[in-house]
Amino acid sequence: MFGKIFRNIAIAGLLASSVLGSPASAFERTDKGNVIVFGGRQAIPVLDPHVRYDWSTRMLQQAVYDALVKYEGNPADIKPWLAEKWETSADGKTWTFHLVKTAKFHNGDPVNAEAIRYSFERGLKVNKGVAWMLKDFMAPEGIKVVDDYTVQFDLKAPYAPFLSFLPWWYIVNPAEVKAHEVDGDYGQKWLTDHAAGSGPFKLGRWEPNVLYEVESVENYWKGWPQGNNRPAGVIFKIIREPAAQKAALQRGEADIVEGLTPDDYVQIARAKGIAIEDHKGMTTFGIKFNTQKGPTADINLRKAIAYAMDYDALIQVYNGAASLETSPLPDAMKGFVSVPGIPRKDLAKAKEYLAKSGYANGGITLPYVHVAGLEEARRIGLVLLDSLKPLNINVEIKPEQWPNMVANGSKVETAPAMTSVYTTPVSTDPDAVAYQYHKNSWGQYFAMMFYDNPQVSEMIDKARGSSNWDERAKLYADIQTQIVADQPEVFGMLQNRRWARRDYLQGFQFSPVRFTGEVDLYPLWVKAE
Amino acid sequence: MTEPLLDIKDYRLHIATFDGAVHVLKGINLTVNRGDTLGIVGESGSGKTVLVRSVLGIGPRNSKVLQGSIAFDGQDITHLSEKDWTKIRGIRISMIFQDPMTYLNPLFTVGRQIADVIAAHEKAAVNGVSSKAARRTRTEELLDQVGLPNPSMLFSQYPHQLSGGMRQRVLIAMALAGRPDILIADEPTTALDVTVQAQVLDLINSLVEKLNLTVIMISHDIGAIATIAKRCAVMYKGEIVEQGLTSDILNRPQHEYTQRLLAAVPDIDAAAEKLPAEPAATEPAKPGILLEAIDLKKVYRSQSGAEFTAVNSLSLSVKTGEIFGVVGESGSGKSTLARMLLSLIEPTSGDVIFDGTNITGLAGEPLRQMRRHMQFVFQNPHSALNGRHTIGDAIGEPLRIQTSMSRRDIEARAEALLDIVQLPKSFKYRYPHELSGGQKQRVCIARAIALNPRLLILDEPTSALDISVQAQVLDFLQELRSELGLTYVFISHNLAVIRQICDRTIVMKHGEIVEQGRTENVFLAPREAYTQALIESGRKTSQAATLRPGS
Amino acid sequence: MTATSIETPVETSVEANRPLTFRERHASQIRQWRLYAHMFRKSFSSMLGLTLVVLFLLLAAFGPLLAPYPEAASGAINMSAKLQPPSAQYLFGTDEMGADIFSRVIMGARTSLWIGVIITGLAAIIGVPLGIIAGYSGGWVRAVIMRITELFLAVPGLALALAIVAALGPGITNCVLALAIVWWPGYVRLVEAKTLSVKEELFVESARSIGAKTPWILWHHILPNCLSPIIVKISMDMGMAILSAASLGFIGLGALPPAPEWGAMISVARTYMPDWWWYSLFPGAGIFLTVLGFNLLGDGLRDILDPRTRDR
Amino acid sequence: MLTFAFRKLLTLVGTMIGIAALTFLITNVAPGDPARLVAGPNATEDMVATIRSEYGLDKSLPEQFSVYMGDLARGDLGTSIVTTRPVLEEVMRYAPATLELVFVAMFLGIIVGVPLGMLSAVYKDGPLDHVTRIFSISGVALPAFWFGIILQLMFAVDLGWLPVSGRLPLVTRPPEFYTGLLLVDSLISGRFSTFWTSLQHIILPAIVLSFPCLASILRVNRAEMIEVLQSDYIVAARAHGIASYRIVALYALKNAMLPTLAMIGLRFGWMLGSTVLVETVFDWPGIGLYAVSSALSSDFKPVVGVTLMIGFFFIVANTLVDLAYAWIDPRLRRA
Repeated sequence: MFGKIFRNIAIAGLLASSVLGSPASAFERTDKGNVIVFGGRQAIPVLDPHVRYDWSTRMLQQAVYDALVKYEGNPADIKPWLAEKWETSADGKTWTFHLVKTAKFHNGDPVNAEAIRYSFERGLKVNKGVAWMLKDFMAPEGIKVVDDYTVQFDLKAPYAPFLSFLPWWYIVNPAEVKAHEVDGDYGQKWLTDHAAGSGPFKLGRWEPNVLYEVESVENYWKGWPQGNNRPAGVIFKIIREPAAQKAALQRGEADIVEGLTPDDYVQIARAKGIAIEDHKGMTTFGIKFNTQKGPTADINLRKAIAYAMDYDALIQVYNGAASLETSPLPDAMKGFVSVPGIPRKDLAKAKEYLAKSGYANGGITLPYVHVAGLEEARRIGLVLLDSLKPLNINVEIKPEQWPNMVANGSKVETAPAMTSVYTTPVSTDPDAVAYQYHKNSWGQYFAMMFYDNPQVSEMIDKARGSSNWDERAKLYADIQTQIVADQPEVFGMLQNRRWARRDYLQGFQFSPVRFTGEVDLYPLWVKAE
Repeated sequence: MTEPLLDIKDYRLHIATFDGAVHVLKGINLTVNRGDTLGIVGESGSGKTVLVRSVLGIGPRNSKVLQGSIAFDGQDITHLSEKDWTKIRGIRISMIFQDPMTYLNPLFTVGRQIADVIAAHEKAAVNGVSSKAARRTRTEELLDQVGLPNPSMLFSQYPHQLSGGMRQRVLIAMALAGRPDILIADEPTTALDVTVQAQVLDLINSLVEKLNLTVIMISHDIGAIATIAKRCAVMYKGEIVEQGLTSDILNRPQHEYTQRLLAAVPDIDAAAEKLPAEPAATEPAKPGILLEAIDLKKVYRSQSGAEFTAVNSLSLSVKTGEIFGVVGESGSGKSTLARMLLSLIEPTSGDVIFDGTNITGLAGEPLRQMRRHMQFVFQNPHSALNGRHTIGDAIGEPLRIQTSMSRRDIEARAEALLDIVQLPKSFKYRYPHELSGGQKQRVCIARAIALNPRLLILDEPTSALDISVQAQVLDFLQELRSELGLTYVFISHNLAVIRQICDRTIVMKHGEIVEQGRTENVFLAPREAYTQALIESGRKTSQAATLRPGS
Repeated sequence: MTATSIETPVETSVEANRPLTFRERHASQIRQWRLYAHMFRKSFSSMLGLTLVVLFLLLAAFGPLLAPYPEAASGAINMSAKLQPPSAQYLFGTDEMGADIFSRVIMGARTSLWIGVIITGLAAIIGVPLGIIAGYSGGWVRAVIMRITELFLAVPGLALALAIVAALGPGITNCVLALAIVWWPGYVRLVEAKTLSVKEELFVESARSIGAKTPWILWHHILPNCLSPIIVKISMDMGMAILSAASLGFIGLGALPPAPEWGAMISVARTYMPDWWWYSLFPGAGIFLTVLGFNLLGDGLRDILDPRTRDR
Repeated sequence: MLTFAFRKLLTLVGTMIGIAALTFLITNVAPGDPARLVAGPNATEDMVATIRSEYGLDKSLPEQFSVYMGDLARGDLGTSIVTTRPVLEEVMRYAPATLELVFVAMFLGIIVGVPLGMLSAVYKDGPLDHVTRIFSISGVALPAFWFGIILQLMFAVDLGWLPVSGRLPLVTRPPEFYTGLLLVDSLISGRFSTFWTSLQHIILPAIVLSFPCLASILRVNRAEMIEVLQSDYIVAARAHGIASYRIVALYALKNAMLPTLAMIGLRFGWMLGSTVLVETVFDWPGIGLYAVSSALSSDFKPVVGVTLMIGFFFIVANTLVDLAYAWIDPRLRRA
């Protein structure tokens, strides 16, 4: 019995090893066609579109679900998707959406107005993940089904950014969800690792912390841009070590990876058969001061630090794949203006401000907190440390676990003097960034500076309330200048978004509004050579 | 006259150690003929074990043969390859070892171990290994041959399940497995109780007759040798100082070492000519009771709940200034008793009264005070001294603990004590492992008398020592007593010793007193059967017996 | 040991009267040490270990003097010279911030030494007394101590340390504390076992028979006889402690930048393999050789001090 | 025998409770705020509050603890706040991977460690002795993560012999679930090529993991052997003419095996707890990774759960060792 087993093993072994011995196989081929492998570091604990979102989660949500509208292109603009057209009332409080009639859920049910209503209601009721975007302006009752293919939203108050949030409100199939509801949890348990969507892909294997597979839907209602080249599916594989990611890419075990170190990108670009996607992103980096407590409450000190900072080094940290901020807003955002006189390295000025500050000759130590494991943040810390030596200010670089950092940052008392924060606006509307400087944002990680300028807050409220773009643009210009003047943070740089991919991977479309690392899987395909 | 079976010619061997080469064997000449029974007498360090082991080619590591040769049955086996040895070891020459516990592998059944030996021999003899069953029957034969009851059951038992005597018999069986030409017995009785010793010696004797074996037996115990060996050789410091017929040597020893040795052997049948038990000056007419034990009882409880009574309602009283003997075989509860007398272990019930005060209840300070007056000398001087302390510290320790003397005074006192126990002052810088057994025991005694106690309890103080040393220590103990007016409780399994120095004696068995009275009476007119048996077997091994013509 | 079987002749009491010279008085210790040295020298791996450890200690002592760019250890950066391969100017090349790796590695020795010493030191200080008490006193005291010890042994060390550091926040100090907390049970186990056997020795009973108090016995008799296994374990743990600290550094809970700590350096440098091999190679070699050294040394010490105790 | 089993069971339960309490407290000292983490960026206070109440994080620590212990008694390890699933279910999912890894590593450690230990004992202080010892210690001295990456680069990238990471090739679906150990399952379901590929996947991480235990097994075995070989009964065996190879391989080894076993028992638990690094480097979806990632997102229930599981295996392993002791050593049988 066993003898037989072992003989078979040996034989199988010989076969297998001959396969493995051969040079690294390219993209994975299955009987259904090519499968694209995406190597990423971040797992996807919960897929439910109304409960969580981060880059990896949203990438798959975008793949299996559709929303009324979708961000596409660079600069990102909002394309009709489930909704073919929409109009808004003069007072900007009522929005009406007309749906496409062809849209179908994976199980064949039509995507109708009720589905839309239910999804939005669910999002608001569950009160997690995306809820914050609309909850203050819209009650569940405010969503009305006009007819099968028309839905209407009544806002409590005019809310200019409204539309810019809708791409992240994915539509779930009410029938399926209700079927799996457990004691009124809106099917949360079930949707954690199942999907009830209408998107271009449907869920395949789901092995938490290992891989998450989506299979392309043959007759996707919106069709496929790459036609018959559409891949059989995409596997999102968890590869934690950058070294392993690089290795996987080189061996063709992965077709596209994210999160390599800046130097890796430079290095691997030279490798044959590998291309680098390098795009200007919307993710801003700032060293947020605690403007309410401690030395950094002193604006002169803040200015001093801002002028002492070695901004060129910031770019060098990214091997040039970044551009300095010229305003709190990213360039790609509507209403962006480049603020003149935004601080650049100028020791003389720095010393001037320091002299005016309460710490005329330095001699203080300030903590600089960054998320543990974020390489660039750590290096920027080193740059800061080096830059502040001339001011005789010492920097204590503290990597913190994300939850601890967030927890400390939620209160003025515990917030560190300096925290490095990357923020990616969830929409292209300037409000998305501007509101971070509104007093209501206190307690959020991106508001760790506890910036308090009543007049700015007031302008922000005014701007988000108005539906007249020119008026808003004016306001946002002022807001930007004022913020820069108050120096609640050291305005850093916009890092480029980078991916390394095999050159046979086609159809990559970049859109700055997506998170770092997030890719729109829909248009991808493999060019078989 | 055929050539000798074993012929050792001018055999010189040394062991390389860190402090340079040590010459262990200095020109040994020895011949053994078929049918001989040769005994080799010698004390520890005389090199007798090294000698016989090199006959088996299992001499100590990094030892080197300087010159000379060992010829076995005409073949020179001085430098033999491991391979050739397998044809000889255990088959033609085999060995009985000293301590039956450590020389049996605890993890294998008795039968397995013997059977393996048989198998090994068959392999060596290259006529194929016989079947398991065949080996088993052979094994059981052997076990039966050495007089072990119920061999078939024994076969599947483990060493720890057997008594010392049985184990020794197993070892003998193992040695006989190969039907050897020469059987070497290395101290086969040392680790055994008196009564058992006698039996084992009988067994060997009977085997010698039955299988007309050629036997080389080495021992420090002349008595044992005398019972077995027709011829005997005396070894001293790596040399054979004298050899010839056993009886001749015992009766007319030539070499002065041999004479010393024989003189040192305590004679169980000789009445002790000791110095007056109580020097009249110091002692009152009717000596008072110094130590008294009333109805002492000690029960040990194993975690499995089984109870074992080590000492059972035992009473005794020791007069001031006398030597009070306690005799008994191992497991008779001697040591337990001794420790209870010093309240080193709490008795389960009963009282110990020292000089009028009951010390059983005592603890903490009063007990410590009491300890000043009663001290303990342990059986094994090698482990009774902390290897990490110098002799000086060891002797000074009681003073440091019990008195408030200054360092310098303690130093001085320590030197004085070294004087008393007849050791050079410079020893206070030495470490125990550098001293010989006798010296160590003296140190222990010095330590014990440091506080001028009134009572010394000596637990087998000489059993770990060589005979000649034992004699010295015994004499010394008696002098000491008269000098310091001490009282001894003397515990021993060696009846001869007891008889030599004790005024009164109790005989213990299974934690109870079998017999007691003045030593002379106990020995001359033993009432109890057990005592008689004890004395008889003692007599057997005691050389005196063998000296009598006709026996 | 061969030595113990040898008996030195008894000199006659004649000369014993004159005062002895130091050499004579301490003849036995001197001999003992010479014996140790002799046995140690015989063993190749022991000597290798000793050499490595001595080298490491020298680096720790004189690092700052040897480092060509001491400021590199305090976070001086030079982006223009980043990731330079080894050269005459930068012996071990430079890291991603242009700091001289050679200097950082050298300065790192001190950090590592500090880590090793504190962890093992704390562990021993907590563990040894507990172990002796547990072993000697027996009864419920022992029960309690050993239960707790076993509890800690049953909890996976690294995971526990990790949880602790995650709670205390990163940084060498915390990470050292955490490791010490998970490290002491080993010593209790070791010492308790040893004590159990030592307390059965006759000389302990003998000490009691002359009225010694328990503290005295523990201090003068038990502890000295437990020492050698402790020494051996300490020398082994030095290496292991350094290694574990490095592992925490790998997870991102180790030394804070810019402190030059080998583990932290590797955990950054690992992403630079293989193209910038020198970055991780040299700190890696640093750890490797140090740990190797301490282990071999420990093995050697074990062989000469107490061949009997096992590695627990 | 029964009392033995009972005592073991008692210690097991006691230790379990102890571990739970210990880990629970330690993990809860962390200032971290998991609720805020999972609520995501921009989440408003009331959103965070919803999650807090959902996971009972709004209660006081003692309350939480009592609740937890209550659930524990009912065999419920609580729910992970990050993955929103029952911890027990997840531990069950990740445990097999780790166990498989540990088993293979342990196997390597033993089959290499014991013979090497024997050899270097027999040839004590010979060149072979030094080589083996330095080799084994070197394996320990290399930081596991670094060593792992180097192996990856060598065998996966340069030579291309073995896969970089994971348990199986992406497109291969795991064999049907019997034990969760792929090596076993693939055999049971007769998928030998799967067996082979999963073997190729496990080999590198196993090697990295095995070294520490290999070293200590070797060390103990060597020390023991040296001691046993000097013991009287071995001398006796020689004197009775038993061949030396037999003496070493049979008699001495069996005696030397006892402490080695104890070491193996210890190491087993230790390895379960220290797979984290290896799992990270090789993306091995095991409990170590699960525990660490949870700890780092201050999601404590998984941490406690995993520690409990490891503690459990630790005790079980040591109990087995005790039994093995009694099996080998007749002196321990009665009781």
